Amino acid sequence: MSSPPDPAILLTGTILMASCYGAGALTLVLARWSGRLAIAAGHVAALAGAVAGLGVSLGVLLGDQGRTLTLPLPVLFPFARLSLSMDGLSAYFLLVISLVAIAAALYGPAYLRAHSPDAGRARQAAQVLALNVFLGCMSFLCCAGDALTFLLCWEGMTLASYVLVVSDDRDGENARAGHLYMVMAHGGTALLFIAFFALTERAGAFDFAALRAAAGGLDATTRTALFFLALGGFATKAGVVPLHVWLPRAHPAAPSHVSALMSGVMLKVAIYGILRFAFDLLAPVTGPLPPSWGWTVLVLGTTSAVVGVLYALQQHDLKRLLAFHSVENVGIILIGVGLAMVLCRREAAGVALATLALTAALLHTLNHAAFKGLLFLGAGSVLCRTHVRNMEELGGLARRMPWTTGLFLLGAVAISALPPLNGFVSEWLTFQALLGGAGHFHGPAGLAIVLSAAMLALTGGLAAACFAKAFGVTFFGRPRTSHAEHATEAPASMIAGMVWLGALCVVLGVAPGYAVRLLDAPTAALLDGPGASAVVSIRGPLVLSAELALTGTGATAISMTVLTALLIALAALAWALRRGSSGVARREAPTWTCGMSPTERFDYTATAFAKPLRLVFAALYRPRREVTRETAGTPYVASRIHYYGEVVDVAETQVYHRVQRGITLLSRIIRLRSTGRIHGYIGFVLGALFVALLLFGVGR
Amino acid sequence: MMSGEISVVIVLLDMALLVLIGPLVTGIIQKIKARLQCRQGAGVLQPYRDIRKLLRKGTVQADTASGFFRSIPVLVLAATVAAGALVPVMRAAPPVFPMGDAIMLLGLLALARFLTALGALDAGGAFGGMGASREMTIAPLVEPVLMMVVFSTALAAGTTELGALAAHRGTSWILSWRAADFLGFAAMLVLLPAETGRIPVDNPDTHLELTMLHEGMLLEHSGPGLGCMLLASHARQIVTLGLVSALFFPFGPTESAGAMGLLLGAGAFAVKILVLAGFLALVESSYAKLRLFRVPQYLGVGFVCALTALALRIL
Amino acid sequence: MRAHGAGAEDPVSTEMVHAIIDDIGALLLFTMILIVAAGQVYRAIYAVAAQSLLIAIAGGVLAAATGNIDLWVIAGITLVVKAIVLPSVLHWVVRRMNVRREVEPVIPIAATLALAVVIVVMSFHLSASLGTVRQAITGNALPVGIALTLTGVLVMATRMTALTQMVGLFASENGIFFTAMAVTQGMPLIIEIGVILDVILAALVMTIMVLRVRSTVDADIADLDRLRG
Amino acid sequence: MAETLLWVLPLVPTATALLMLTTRDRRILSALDIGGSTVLLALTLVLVRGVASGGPRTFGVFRVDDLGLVFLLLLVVCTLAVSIYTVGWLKQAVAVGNMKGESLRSYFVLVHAFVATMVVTVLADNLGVLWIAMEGTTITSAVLIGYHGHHHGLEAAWKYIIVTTIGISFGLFGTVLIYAAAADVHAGAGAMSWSAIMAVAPRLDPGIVRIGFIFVMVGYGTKAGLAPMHLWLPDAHSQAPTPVSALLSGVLIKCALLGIIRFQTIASAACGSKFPAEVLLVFGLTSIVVATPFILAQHDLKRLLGYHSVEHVGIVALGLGFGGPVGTYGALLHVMNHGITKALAFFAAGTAIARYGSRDMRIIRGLLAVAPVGATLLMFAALSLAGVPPFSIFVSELLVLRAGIGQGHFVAIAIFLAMVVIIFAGLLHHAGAMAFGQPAATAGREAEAPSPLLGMLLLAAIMLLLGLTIPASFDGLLRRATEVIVG
Repeated sequence: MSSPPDPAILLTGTILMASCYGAGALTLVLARWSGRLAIAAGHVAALAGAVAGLGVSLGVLLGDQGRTLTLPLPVLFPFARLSLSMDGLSAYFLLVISLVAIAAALYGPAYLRAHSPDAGRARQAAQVLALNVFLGCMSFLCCAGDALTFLLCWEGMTLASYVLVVSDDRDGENARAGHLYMVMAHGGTALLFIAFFALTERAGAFDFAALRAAAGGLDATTRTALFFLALGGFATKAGVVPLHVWLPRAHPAAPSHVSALMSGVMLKVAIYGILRFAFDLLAPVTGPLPPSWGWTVLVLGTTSAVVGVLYALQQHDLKRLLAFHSVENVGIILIGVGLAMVLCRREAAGVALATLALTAALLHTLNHAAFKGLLFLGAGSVLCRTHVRNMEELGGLARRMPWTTGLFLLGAVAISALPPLNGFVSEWLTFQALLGGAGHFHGPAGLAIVLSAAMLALTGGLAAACFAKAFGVTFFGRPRTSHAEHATEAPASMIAGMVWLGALCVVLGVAPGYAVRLLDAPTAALLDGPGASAVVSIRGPLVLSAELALTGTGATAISMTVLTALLIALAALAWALRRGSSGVARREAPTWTCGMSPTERFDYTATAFAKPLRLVFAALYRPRREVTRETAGTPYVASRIHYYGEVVDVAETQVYHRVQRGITLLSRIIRLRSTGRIHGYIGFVLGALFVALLLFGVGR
Repeated sequence: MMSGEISVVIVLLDMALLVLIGPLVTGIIQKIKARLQCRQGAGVLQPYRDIRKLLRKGTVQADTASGFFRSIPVLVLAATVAAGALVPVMRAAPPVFPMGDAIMLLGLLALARFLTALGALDAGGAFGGMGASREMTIAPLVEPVLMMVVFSTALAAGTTELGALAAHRGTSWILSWRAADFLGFAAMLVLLPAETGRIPVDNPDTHLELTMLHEGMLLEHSGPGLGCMLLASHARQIVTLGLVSALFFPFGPTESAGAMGLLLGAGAFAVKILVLAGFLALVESSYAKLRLFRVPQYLGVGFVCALTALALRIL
Repeated sequence: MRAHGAGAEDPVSTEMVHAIIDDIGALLLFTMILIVAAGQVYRAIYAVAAQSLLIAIAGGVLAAATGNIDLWVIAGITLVVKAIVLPSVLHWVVRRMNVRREVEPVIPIAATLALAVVIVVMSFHLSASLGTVRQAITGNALPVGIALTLTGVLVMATRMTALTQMVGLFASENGIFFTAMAVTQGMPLIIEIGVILDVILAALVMTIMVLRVRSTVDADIADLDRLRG
Repeated sequence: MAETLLWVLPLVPTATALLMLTTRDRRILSALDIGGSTVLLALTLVLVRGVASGGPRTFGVFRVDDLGLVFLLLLVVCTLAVSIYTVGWLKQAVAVGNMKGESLRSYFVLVHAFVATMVVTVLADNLGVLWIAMEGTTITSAVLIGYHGHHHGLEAAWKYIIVTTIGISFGLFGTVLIYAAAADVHAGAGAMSWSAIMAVAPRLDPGIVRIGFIFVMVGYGTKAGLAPMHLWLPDAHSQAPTPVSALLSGVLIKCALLGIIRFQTIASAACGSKFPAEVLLVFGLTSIVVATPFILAQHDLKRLLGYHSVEHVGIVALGLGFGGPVGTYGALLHVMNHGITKALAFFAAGTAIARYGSRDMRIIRGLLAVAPVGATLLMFAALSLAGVPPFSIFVSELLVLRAGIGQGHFVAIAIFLAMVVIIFAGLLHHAGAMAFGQPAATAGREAEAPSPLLGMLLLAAIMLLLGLTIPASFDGLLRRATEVIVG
């Protein structure tokens, strides 16, 4: 649509982005004089960087497709040539990152001031530094043109987010969360190292072009092995079940705008890695991808979606709940990705379907970034005004923080995949893709796909239930504690950050066609097909249509725009109706509680709200529940009853804790058994020599 | 690409029709129930009278409720009615301009339910919370099965747009039914009481905390607000019935034919709805309400039927 | 030094040298067994002295055989330092700090002997497995050297007191010396001297430390095992 | 010029030591200390330029090539950092009473004697001289380890001297065997000079060289702290005065490695590069695996660092074992990186320990609150030891990894990575626990002294620099050094 912008401009944009983030990182020196100044300057720089990134990515995406923008970096390591190269896919993820980064940068300073006014300078400096490094690394990771740049940015991203997690609040909890996060991330990275270096050593070079060429010569098993190594690495970062345990601990621990970045963006970087590996680096030269890849991803995705939302339902910590929803949404994205993998490069019908699936996944990536960012920011403003994360202690905030409430509601509707917001759009596309896939594969495969569609429906319903709980208990009813009682609306700059993302949710929901247009470049590049809009919005940007290419009674088409218009019109009508035909005045009265005078104790708690589902899914939750009753004399009169219940992550308790305990115990034993006597020392030396002589010395 | 295209006017006409006859269906069901219980029962127009009365009344709002409370009935009604716009009533063809499909329809109904639950929580108090909790427990279990039923037909038609679905099935449906269709229909029948909030899943006639789901959420609404909510629940009921008829026995012109064809379609629709209403009344007066935690097993029956339908369709 | 292969004017023929070296090697192994078996610290010390003496003799023989002047010097130094000075130092230390005269084994002496036998067998098997060595190192010097070195260390590993450990150390260094001398070309003189000086220095430091620990905490330094894990 | 430097270089620390005998004043001693180290560094840099232009130089038993220079650079840099650090450390130690004011002179003298012996080991061409110098380092450092005089120190020193002397005597035996093999084909005194042997290496008797190399590997490996001969190392490195620990862990074990490398080149020339590679691989992996549990379950900060030395020496051996240009380059780079990082780690640990008066990591808590800079540096060192970018060790580990995968040693790689991750978990746990949280009441609140910080910042700067880039000149040095080994 627009004239392709001059590469030079894009290069300058990239350099601008780099320098902005760099400058932002350097603003930590300002903390020498004033921490607040450093914070402000750092976030301004981050904002500038994000805007630059937005410009660059739009430039690439709207420019002529298929062009790859490359930029050699200064030679840092003699053994590798670092370079940036940006194609549609990189640009799209850069876009996602930048969009959320803008909100975070707007939101950050006021939040940090309000949430931790007593922060020392060192800490503020660390936060500014880490934030900019974090953003910079993520941005450049998506634009990396070679393995080393990718890995360096990857590690930088991890380290920076770790610093942000532990920096927020130095009680043991954050340190532990950060530790778990860092360790699992490290394990994942180790897998990535193998996957990458197996390629680089064949290629003899680091840049992706060479890796592609090297991968061409791989035999099937090696190729698949490498893919699964990479998948393991990225899945750890993306929080795919069962590698998710770090996520619900680390994300809530960070400052809220960083949580928004981690949940909304950092996970997507892992998705980017999967896509890059599966469709670009490791993809066979000809023929479809090995089926094992796609099916694995599809299954993982479905599992994550369901498990994530099920655990989210039982959380009472607002930010942890959101974190578990990230697990769910990554799962939904992976469903699309896996489907695209399964379908891609099959016969003609396959291409369209694969494009549909990939479009759904990528669109959901963007959508999730928007609404999850929004929700975390909302939770952040609640947190910084009440300093409470447990929703049982909140309530009644709707009257005290109307803006936050409204925006959070927007996010809640979006994440529950309800029309007319963006969450519904991408899930609709996923459904269509799944249906198409089911029709394409007859037999068990098709049935499996439909089942994952059903699971997706279940996920949507549970998400709605979960957010009815989270939103209702937090913002509605009576305030349950004085924290909530005395809450006030968040400062304007924070609201601004939320409004930005909220607007994004609405636009992406009402006119998704324009976002689909942005997907042309990446989808066309990855699937060498017609590109997204050729498949999904043939009939103009206002209509989404999905050609299931089966018996061909025609495509399913919906128009979010028309529907929204209809909704608004009907709402207007209904409003007129509601005003009533008579002018009888409205009066207020206490809520009906069977005649007793209502207190906040009457309001339904989150625990109570989630209880029916807890019982329905008890088999999976294995909920722990202890009820102790103190009776006054006679057992028939209970003076007070203590109830304690919790739902613990099965994967965490059953797997991780055991492994960890095992290793620790083993090493303790070994250490205690080890001798301190010099004779033992000498004996070992002698033994080593003896064995070595026998092993290597004896002539053969 | 579209087999037949219906102008937007007719779509809106459909919608209006649904909203208008929604209460009537409820009235009919009540009447049949009364008869089955050997009672005289209220007239079939009683629901209209109720709504008119409510619209005249003033409102009593809970003092704890926030500003959102007042807008909730409006939004719920709007969402439900909009869902109505997606159901082909006197047509069996997609509209000229695409609006939404079955998934969108379910989405809109879910939106309405979501907002209702929020409204219930807004006022605070135990009834609302309990109702919302139960409603939001049942809904996630119903939706996937409903979705599967839709899929089982959509897979045959290659589209989820209800008009196109209907067009694909054609008006000679009863002859072309396969095993999958029967099973799907069976699943649908199991789901109907749940989706329309009737026994054995819910009891529409009481707020008694032991039995109610949906009614508890309406407790704090009053006057015109309550009126909107009631209208919305009537609409929801008929929309669901409409969905069934569109999925399994569509009837009506596939071309944008003249008034004659449309009237024929409308008549057919009325008949179908009456049958289904009778079925609902029958079930409601011959079963007792299930315990909340028995409901999942009850829905399980539907799930199995739907799954088998899908399997038969695909394998 | 001489070039490879001694000239015709050698007083003793190569075969004879081989024979003698092998015999001395056997004797060395015998002394080694004595050291391992010694129940008294003094006996161990005397055995080391005897061992050093034998090595000095071996040096003399080889010197006579190859006419290598350096070897004479080395033999002399070995005689003085290792056969006389160091043993007497040890002797003095033992008397100085009146420790119990009995050797306190970590594992039973019989077991140590068994291990020693294993080591000897292993070293002969080893050197047999690489045939061509014989010309580079005279006779059985290599296996004997390996055996002595390892057995010396074995003694260090299986004896409680610091003194017996030092004895073992000297024994194992004797092994090295023996092999070094038997290298047909002979070692460069400076190196040998440096080596010996180092040995002396090490012995000195060790002795000092032993005495220091004696004086500070009344324990044998080799018994300390507070640092572990 | 360069030739003269060859014999001047060892003399510099010797002369410094002799000069020190003339005074007892702490300030003058420190001044001499820093002066001597600076001169050493300066001369080394001159030598580096000379060799870069004119290739390897030989002078009698001394010879300098790029391989030696890598280690020499590490040695002099660490020495300078140690001298700077010592100033403030000593002040504190004397104040507390860890060091007796009157015995300072002997301490300084010994340190420089120690440095002198290490210089000789690096520059020695004659394998005999190499051995003598190696034993010299043992003796001097043994005295330094026992310097505090309490019986823990003596115990450590005793274990150190006995075990390493045994090791070294094995080394001597190996040297003798190699010499015997060489003398067979080469005749003459040259048969002990490494360069001369390399000239004829392919013709050496493989059997005897093999035995010789194994003896050297175990012998010098003991000194280098390779498992299972490493047991003395945690004792010694934890008991020595902090600056000495830094020298031991940072430099000395690397000198032993240099010895091994010299023999490895001979062995791979004589019996094919596969054989020494195998041996190195096995010992390297063993070290990494053995170190892991002790790192996880450790409470003593300095012992922890000691075990990390075992692990990282193992990694160097692994790199050499993987071999090839990449692996060797990585190993050499790792030698440099680990030396710098480990010295830094010991410095930071030393200051923390002095602040809390305990080496128990369960007592050192909330360091960030009381000593932000020191805590940050400790964190940096820990992260670098754990192989996190942008710190130097990441780069070298990455190269070792590449080499391993390139050579197809996937099992070794799997073990290596698993251990690295586990160790990372343990280390991060320890470091995080020390840095964060509320400081104990026992923690000293005094401000951080400048001189230790200066010494640490110097090392931290190098660590960060080498993590972000490898300067062309240094890269050239490493490449030439790699050629010396790989050929």
